[in-house]
Amino acid sequence: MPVISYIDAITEAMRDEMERDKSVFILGEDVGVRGGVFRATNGLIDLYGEDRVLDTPLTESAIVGVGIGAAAYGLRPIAEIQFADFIMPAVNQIISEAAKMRYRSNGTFQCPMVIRAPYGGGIHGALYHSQSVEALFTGVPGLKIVAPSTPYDVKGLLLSSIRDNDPVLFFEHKKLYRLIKDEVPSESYTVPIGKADVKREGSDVTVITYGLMVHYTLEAAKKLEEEGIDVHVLDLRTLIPLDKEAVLEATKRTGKVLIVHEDNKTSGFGAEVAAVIAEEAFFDLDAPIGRLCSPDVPSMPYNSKLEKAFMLNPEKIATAIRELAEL
Amino acid sequence: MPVISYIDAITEAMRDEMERDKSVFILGEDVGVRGGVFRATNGLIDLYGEDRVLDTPLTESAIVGVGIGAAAYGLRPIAEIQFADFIMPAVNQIISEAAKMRYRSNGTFQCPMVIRAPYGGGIHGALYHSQSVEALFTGVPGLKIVAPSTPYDVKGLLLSSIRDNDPVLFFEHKKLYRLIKDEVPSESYTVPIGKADVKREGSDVTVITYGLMVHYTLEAAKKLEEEGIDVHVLDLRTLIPLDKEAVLEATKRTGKVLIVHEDNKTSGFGAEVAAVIAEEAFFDLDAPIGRLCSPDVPSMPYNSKLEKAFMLNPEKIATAIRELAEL
Amino acid sequence: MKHQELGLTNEQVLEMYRYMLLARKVDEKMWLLNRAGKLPFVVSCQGQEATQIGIAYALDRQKDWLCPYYRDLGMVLLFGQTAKDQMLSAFAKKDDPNSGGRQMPNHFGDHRYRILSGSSPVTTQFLHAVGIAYAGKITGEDHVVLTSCGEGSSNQGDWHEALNFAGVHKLPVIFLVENNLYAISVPLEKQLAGGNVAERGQGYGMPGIRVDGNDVFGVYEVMKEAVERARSGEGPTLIEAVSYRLTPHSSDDDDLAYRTREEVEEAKKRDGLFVLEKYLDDHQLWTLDEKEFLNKELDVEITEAIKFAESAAHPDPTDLSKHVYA
Amino acid sequence: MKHQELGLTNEQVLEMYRYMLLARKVDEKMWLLNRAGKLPFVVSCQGQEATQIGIAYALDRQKDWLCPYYRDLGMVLLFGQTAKDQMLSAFAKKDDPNSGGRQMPNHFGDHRYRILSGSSPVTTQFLHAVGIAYAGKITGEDHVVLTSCGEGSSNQGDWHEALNFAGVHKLPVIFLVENNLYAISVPLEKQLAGGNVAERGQGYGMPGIRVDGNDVFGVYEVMKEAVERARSGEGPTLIEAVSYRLTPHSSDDDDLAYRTREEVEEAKKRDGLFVLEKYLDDHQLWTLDEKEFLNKELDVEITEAIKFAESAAHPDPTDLSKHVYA
Ligand SMILES: Cc1ncc(C[n+]2csc(CCOP(=O)(O)OP(=O)(O)O)c2C)c(N)n1
Ligand SMILES: Cc1ncc(C[n+]2csc(CCOP(=O)(O)OP(=O)(O)O)c2C)c(N)n1
Ligand SMILES: [Mg+2]
Ligand SMILES: [Mg+2]
Repeated sequence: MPVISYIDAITEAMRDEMERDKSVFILGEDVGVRGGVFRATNGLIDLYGEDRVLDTPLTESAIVGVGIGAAAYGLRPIAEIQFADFIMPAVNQIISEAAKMRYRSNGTFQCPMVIRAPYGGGIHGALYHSQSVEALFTGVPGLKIVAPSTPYDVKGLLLSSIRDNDPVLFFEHKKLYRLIKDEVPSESYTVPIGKADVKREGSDVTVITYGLMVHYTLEAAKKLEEEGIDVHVLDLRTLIPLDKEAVLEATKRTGKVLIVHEDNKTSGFGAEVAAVIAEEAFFDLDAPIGRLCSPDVPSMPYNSKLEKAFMLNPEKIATAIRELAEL
Repeated sequence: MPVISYIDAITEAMRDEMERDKSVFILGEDVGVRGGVFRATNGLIDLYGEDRVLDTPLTESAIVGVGIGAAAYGLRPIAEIQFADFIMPAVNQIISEAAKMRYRSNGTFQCPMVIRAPYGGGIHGALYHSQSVEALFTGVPGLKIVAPSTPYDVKGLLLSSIRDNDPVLFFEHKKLYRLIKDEVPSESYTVPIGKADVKREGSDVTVITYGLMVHYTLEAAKKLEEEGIDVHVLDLRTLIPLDKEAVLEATKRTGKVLIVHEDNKTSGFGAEVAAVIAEEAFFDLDAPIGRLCSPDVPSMPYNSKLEKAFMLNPEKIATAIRELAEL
Repeated sequence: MKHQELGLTNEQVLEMYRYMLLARKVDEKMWLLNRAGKLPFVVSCQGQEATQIGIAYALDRQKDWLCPYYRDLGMVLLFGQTAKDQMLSAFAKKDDPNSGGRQMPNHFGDHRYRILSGSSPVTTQFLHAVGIAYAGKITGEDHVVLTSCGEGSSNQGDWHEALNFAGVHKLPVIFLVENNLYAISVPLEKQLAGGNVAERGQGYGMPGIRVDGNDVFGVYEVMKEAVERARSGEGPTLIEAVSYRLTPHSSDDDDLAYRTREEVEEAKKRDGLFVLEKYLDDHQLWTLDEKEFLNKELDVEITEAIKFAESAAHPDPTDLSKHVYA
Repeated sequence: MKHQELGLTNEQVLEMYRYMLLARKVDEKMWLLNRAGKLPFVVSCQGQEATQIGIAYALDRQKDWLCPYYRDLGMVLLFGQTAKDQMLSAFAKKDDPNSGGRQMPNHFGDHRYRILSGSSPVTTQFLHAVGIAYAGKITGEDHVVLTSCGEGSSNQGDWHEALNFAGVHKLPVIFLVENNLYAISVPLEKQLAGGNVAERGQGYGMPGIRVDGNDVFGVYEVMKEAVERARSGEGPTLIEAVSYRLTPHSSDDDDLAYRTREEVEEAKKRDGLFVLEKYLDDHQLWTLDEKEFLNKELDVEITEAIKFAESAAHPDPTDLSKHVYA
């Protein structure tokens, strides 16, 4: 099987689906001739033309709003937001419109559209090119939210998202774009939305996480193995709908849960995961539910020392797991 | 002491502070001659003139963005968003700008501004005039978020918010505007931001809530008293910064916690409260942490039967408390 | 006669009047029902019917799309919705075709007639209209899209982004601004820097046309041209139709807090419905009998619609959780 | 001579040139440092210095405000920031006056010189500028506010809302659009429906003026008039200054993916810095010695700034949690 990078998996999924389904088209800033500032749409304009790989004006609300109109009409737009931080001008279109189209029309209109957005830090992006914005949307019924961690999951989940009949926010961790390579089938396949994945089996402490932190946690787990601590790692992959069954099962596995995410702690998605466990698996718990997250500051600074202080890493994660294991 | 309504407390707080501090001004849609569509700014244009009680164009991003500029310059704007549902076009200005102004400028600029927004339902407002939007902002460091339940708290907290040097989102439950009257001192006084309030002492079950649900919970508690269930009611009043001490103390009181809010459940602010308890007061708990919230649907419908099905009420709350008490 | 110059037959003019009158009567009835405590909320088209019918009449009702706003009762009636549909919606009944009783009245949306479901936050639909037009570019269809909003709403960011996007890609969208001189209580001069909307067109490379919104023929004329331009690939047009809001903003509003009764009475003299009625009288395009018959016919239609809607089924409480996801 | 007609002394023209050259040299050095692996990121002013200095020179540097964008190095230098400040910022050091090393370079903000702190999402600052102007209306001060963005950014919703708001209230704001023909890779014709920005002014009741951004005197002239209008209560002005972005969009960009080297070389011939240098030569406003001396002086200043910044202290990791709240 070919070994490809996280970003190549994105390109491949879009290319496959555009080939298969003429109703799929891409719109966003610099997605055409430039192939995207991260190169996710590289080469697609040559294959599918500028109408289906559309360079829009610099207007996020329009990128999403035009997408919504086209989706309601019957097409399947993939909107690229250049950096997740710049999704903010489109929040009204996402929350008031895309999320509510089906509900408000009593099921007579729908909005089958994917909004791709590179998020996350550790790349010297400073305050406005590093944010984790996913939690902002997890409380909005009508949206699905996907945040995969591996090239395999990326391709399968992006294909599922494009084929899904609801609006899907597809968050890609930009530091993973070229960091991670994986075996990925060259044919089309889907990974179901709403299913978490056990990335490592273990018996002492359960870590529930997603995105870049999956890899940092696996690194931490490897280190802790030598110390005799056996870590169970659940990769949520999809935030909404949350795979509760998998979360409760993973909790039961060890009785000790640490939730890890790069987003800041207060009202990060870890809060919802913790609340679900505290409500539905309370009697399976042997220890307080831990949350290891970035500090509650308005995103990470440009200065590399401050960025390092902000970001989680395998050492910080190992420390938190160790503490929980010793409880 | 005069007995006044929730909305009169708002008007009074603004009038007092505009009198005392010339740097305070109001901007929003229909706040001038019309005195606001809910009449919160009633009469203020006559007292302070149209420059300080400014009818803006119909543009929420501008209302907030112009406010930010004026605040950074040194004034203290109070921005009115006509319905909380319409705060969405201003999200970029709130999250990218107001919340981050101090941090990004290393403390050399600040944004002392209040954004008032009527939220909540039960008033036939349908999908777009009923939403609880507070959770959207609770994960954004740099913002303070206030949601009072009584006229007394409203006046004291609004005065604190106007005098605060950080951006404050001030959420007013619109169904409370004329529903609730209270003794309110006619002179100025402050209620501190970040302090919860025990609205009822009890020993069996702790309910943590805010807004309209405080009153519904107190009604439920009265009913349950007859059944011998003694309910402890904590009114958060401020969501951010969360009064953790009060939350942990209230948890310890009874060992059984029910979190109640009108917002939908998934990633509502109750998730954060539950997560804090599950992490920091785990050993004080005698039962799973319950969350009683509105269903995960895109806001409440116009039809009164559906609205009723959506909204919590004293009966639903009593039932949930009873179940927890019996555990 | 003006209508003949425009290629309209007498029957067509009578059809235009019929729909204007139907919209007016449905709207008036809603207010009565509101004042009688039967409907919690009304928002009106009154004073804007001539604009709405002049606009919609120039579209192809078999393939064109509407992304209307909450006052566009006239348009959706002409496109196929009925008085019954409106009453089902006003009473929030299960069979309300717009939303199954979920949305406030006048939040139109009807797949049968290619009317995109709308929301309350103003002007979001301008971008949806552009998207529907763009979809036609991809699929090779030649539908035209009409979207509309009030003049106050034309200052929202989405409005600007929509006009520019459509301008860049020369899309078949017609942007209608129904200038009724007020945004709730705020008068024109506090809303619109330039004093008018039409002039903004040229900043987006499209014609911006100002027309008397009380003159149904004038509106029809500019719209017809705009539709032809759009359909033939020449791109979008901005139309500003100036009239007056004859009612308070909604049933929750008290308009005498910000304008005088005299001003409103004055405006009523220019009411487009009245103007067209006079035209029909003056040119003897109907008999007094026909006129009376039409009025009665519509009254009956509406009375029956109300009866039907009042006794129609409510949605089931369990419907609350339906249609959140596919 | 042009500058005399505008009331500028020889010394003033030399000062203008000095700041244009300083901006250019600082910028060029940043690229060298980036290519040497010392700076992670650079975004440039190159090609827009004439616009920036022509604009800022017409403001009152003792009381007026700037809400600039990321290319406005020339402006902030003229307003008081130094090469050292830029280098502290580029190296993200503790004493970076813009943000204490928190923001990317060119995210200006300096309370000392009334430069409002800016962010990355484009055009939000347009509304802040309106707010600062409005504040003057309330406090009775007569400062003028200059805000700027690129032509691609002029399509964002906030841009529209800002111009309209300022137009309605006749506020002393000058809206500058630095049209450098590209928004990253996207050329003008895919960004701007009307083909130009200036025409949008009249839709907001304000003059919209297009000027050659490479002509520092031309820019100064229109700006001076705009400032006078603003200061005397006649309201805002929109200025579109057309030049060219001589560098890639940023150090992360490869501009040859979407434009040719020839096109860039062609544009360099019209570079405003070069145009003013030639003017100074042609009119013998300096000697060759003076010219050389200036170049050396600035080089030394920059070299020292780099040395200083490189060895300056980093923020302390514990600073991470400071200034979230008051
Ligand atoms: C984004 C948003 N903000 C505020 C409102 C509340 N609101 C509803 S209608 C209206 C005034 C609209 O005025 P205009 O655009 O002139 O339309 P008109 O009602 O006069 O036809 C306002 C402020 C809203 N619906 N959406
Ligand atoms: C809201 C937002 N969306 C996207 C970006 C990413 N971005 C930064 S600069 C830029 C292009 C800006 O072009 P233009 O406005 O013409 O300014 P120029 O860089 O050419 O001076 C883009 C897309 C951003 N900073 N903010
Ligand atoms: Mg209006
Ligand atoms: Mg540009």
